[in-house]
Amino acid sequence: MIQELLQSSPGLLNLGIFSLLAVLLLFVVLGFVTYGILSERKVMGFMQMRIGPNQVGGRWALLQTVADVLKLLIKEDTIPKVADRPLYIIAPVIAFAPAFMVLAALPFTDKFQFADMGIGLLYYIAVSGITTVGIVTAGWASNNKYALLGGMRAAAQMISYEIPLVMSVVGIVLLTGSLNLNEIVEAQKNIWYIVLQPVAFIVFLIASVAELNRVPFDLPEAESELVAGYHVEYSGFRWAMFMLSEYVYMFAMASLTTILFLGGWHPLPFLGFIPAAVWFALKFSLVIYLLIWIRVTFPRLRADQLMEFGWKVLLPVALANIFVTALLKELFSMF
Amino acid sequence: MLGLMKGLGYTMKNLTRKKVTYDYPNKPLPLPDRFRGIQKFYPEKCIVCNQCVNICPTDCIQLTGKKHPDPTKRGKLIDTYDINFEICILCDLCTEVCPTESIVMTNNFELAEYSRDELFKNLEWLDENDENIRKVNKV
Amino acid sequence: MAEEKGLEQLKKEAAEKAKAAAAAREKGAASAKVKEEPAEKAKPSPNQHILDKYVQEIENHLGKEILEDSYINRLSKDIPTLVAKPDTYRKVAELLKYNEQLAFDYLSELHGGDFETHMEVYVHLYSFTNQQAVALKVKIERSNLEIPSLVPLWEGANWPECETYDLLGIRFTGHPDLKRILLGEEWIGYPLRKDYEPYDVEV
Amino acid sequence: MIRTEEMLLNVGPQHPSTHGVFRLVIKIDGEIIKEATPVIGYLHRGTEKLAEDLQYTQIIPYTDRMDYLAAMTNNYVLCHAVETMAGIIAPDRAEYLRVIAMELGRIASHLVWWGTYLLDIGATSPFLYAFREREMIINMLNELSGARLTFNYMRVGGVKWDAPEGWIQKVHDFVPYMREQLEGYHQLVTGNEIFMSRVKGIGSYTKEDAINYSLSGANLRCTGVKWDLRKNEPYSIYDRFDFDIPVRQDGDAWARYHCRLEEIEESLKILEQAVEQFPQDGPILAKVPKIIKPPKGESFVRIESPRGEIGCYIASNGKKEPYRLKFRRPSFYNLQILPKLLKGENMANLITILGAIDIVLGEVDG
Repeated sequence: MIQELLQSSPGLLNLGIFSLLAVLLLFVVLGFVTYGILSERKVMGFMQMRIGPNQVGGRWALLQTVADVLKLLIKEDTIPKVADRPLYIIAPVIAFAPAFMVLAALPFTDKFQFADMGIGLLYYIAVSGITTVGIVTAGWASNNKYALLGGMRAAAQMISYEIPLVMSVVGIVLLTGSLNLNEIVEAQKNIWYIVLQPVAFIVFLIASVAELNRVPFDLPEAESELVAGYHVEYSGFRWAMFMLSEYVYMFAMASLTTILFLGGWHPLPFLGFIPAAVWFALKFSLVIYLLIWIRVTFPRLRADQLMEFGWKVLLPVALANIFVTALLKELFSMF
Repeated sequence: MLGLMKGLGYTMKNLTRKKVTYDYPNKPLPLPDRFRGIQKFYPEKCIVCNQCVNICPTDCIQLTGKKHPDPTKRGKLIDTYDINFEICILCDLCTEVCPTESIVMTNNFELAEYSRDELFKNLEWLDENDENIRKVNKV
Repeated sequence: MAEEKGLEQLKKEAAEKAKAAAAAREKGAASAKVKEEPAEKAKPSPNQHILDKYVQEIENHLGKEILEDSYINRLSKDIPTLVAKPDTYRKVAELLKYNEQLAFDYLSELHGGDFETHMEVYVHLYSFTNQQAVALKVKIERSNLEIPSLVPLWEGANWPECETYDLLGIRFTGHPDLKRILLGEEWIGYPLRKDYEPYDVEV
Repeated sequence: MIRTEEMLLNVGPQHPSTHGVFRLVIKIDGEIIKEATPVIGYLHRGTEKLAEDLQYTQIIPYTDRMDYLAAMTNNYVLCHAVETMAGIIAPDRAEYLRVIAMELGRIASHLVWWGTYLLDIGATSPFLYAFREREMIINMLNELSGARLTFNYMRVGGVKWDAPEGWIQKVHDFVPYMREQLEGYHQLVTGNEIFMSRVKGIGSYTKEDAINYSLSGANLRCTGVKWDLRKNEPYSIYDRFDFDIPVRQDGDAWARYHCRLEEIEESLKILEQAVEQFPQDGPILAKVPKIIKPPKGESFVRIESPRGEIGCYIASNGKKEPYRLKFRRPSFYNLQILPKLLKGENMANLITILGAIDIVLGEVDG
């Protein structure tokens, strides 16, 4: 359906349909994010011998995040007097918009996808990089020393980790011969890339955690050092935008991991009767759970260690992985 | 890497362990008998000896006595008795020195009020505070 | 009004009675103690030889008349106590730290006290090498509240000296950064002095 | 050439990792600290001044509020000072109760340190695990004294309450449970490579520095000085127990971490023995006059609190109030070395170093 729309001549009707779909997706994603946050809090709580939220919306607090977001939306919006006003206002938007833009490229099932791009993977990585700009802008525009430090850390960290992230997926691209996410999933019909590319998976996982600014790489907002880092001055819905973008990215990154390494919507052998969407959701949940689990367990790295790890460990490993993959591919294709 | 894995194992193990949080405002906290909460005052037992006023480290108790209305009886009766819970630290010394146990501790500890003035508790209030009274007051 | 006065009177009386009773009890306790004390005083303190050693060492190096007094403080676990004069205090301290026989390398405590006629600085030192302790005291005239700082000898004296300056107004000359550490520079007066008048009486 | 500017940054008085109202003015170049100036006094309540108008019994609740994580030791140091002066000897049963209470407090205090330190470093879970165990201790002490933190339990010459029924058994059962949990702590944190890389070699100082700066407690023992007042200047009944003094040689945050965790184990040993030796019955309060008047003179005693040497100096003129009362507060002394340690470190290490000193602001400010 989307393909047809994309190829049809532009018109007001198309615009309307696009907008409608976009809004629909927005709500679907927001719904996911809402429960993603809730599940994170619940799982964290359980692991920490607590019950977690249990007040709003029954025993499982099903409406907790909704209430939280509503509260944030109606909170007073404060802007520091000496902040750079225009930048301060636009920063959350810069951080937030790409988070949604990347979702367009992700194939959730073979049918449920918005844009089947030939360069889907590249698109994802390129667009997600824009968020860094938003975060640095926020840090700078707040005119707060902690925010500035956080912003600077974010810039350094996210740029450094983008490279191993890209490098780790090059192996997959080599094996598939395409940057198209659909084709990557199709290529995993028989065997998932996590089996063929275990090293790449580990590098990708680490780099993606760093990209998401989550523990143990949550330096830009390290609350015990920088109070809240780049968004220390933000409140209300502006802050909510940062928070949501963070969680939308978590959603997107988990989806991407599923697509790249866990075979997307493909079922396990003999379990094909379960619908593709369910498979995707299961794998996706597993990745989310892994991210939460890591967050519960680990302490935070230090900035210089983070850099060292990124450049001296992850990048060489990723490069070696590309080399070995290329070599093996050539060797196998020879016979 | 091994250390990280061990840590992951530990948190995973705790996922299913029994939770330890209190369901506080819904269920009252389990408190031992000795717990030092807001005092309960028995005006009829008080002999106006002033010892609690003297021992109070923060000077938060104020009392006045009056002559016994029955002229044949000696001693005094309590007239007013105020504790200022803005500064009371619930240290238990007043109940410790009281010779007649006319002031004792209870297990009530919720003192939140909308105004500071309401933290000034008088004789009537302290007399009515008669729930969860401590059973054993002296060793 | 009259009634109130009556009450006041009663209260006073009751208080006085209680006081008298307490005093009587005290007397009993005190007399009991007096009986015990002479017996205890008879035997010398086990730490006497340590004190003698300290005094000897100090006299050997710095000469006599350096110390105002030296005694065993029986109330304080028999600690040998040296009382220096303000002008010899620093010298004694230096000797206590650097002399090998004494070698007090650890400053455990430093504080001052206002004794109305004079002020006092009390220093508790410990030697990890010799496993022994000493209390060094110095009495300072109220008119000239200045003694040398011990920070060059023990870094650990830094904040305690600031605190003493802050609360008592004793100035330590040669202190690298003497400041009002707890109350802040704008505070008026020195609260731990006995003649201190609180600026804001009813807070 | 890029010109960089130095920036003054106020860490605190409201900052999640200063553990109270503590302010640190740091001059930073990028994330490197050029100079650090601690500013304290935000929690100064003038305990020593207040005490001059109070009887000794009345001062005990005030000591609860200094080191509020281990109030039992504070209670004890005051009682011990008065007892030393007045020549009062507490009955055996009271001393056992005191030791049990103090050691429980020491474990609780180290647990809080462990949890909050990991929180500083960025791990959230250890905090909650530590508080799970601490809650049990707090509940036990609550049963014993009637308060969760401000115990006001000890009296000159003994203790206020006898152990409630079954309480000793509870302590007895707690020891193996706590040992088991400690295993888990090591599993979760001690072997963690990220944690190791954060604390190993951070904030290290030499033995000479530690002594020169009057550090005490784990801060001193981490440099190899085997010094614990419970062993070296035995007070109370500590000479009846068999326990070790955990010592490390490196003098860094990692060494302090180990010293503290091992101290928990040693405290458990003491608890185990104390519970075993606990006298069947006997008085819990020596015969003391209702109003205590120590003889004229002065006294300084020091004991081992979880944070180091806590001392109490009393100058008495024979009246019922002390003429001058002074507490040697270990955190106050321990904190002095901070500016020296911070020079040249980066922001993230600031938190690691400050946390490893283990300060309680109520104690620093007095």
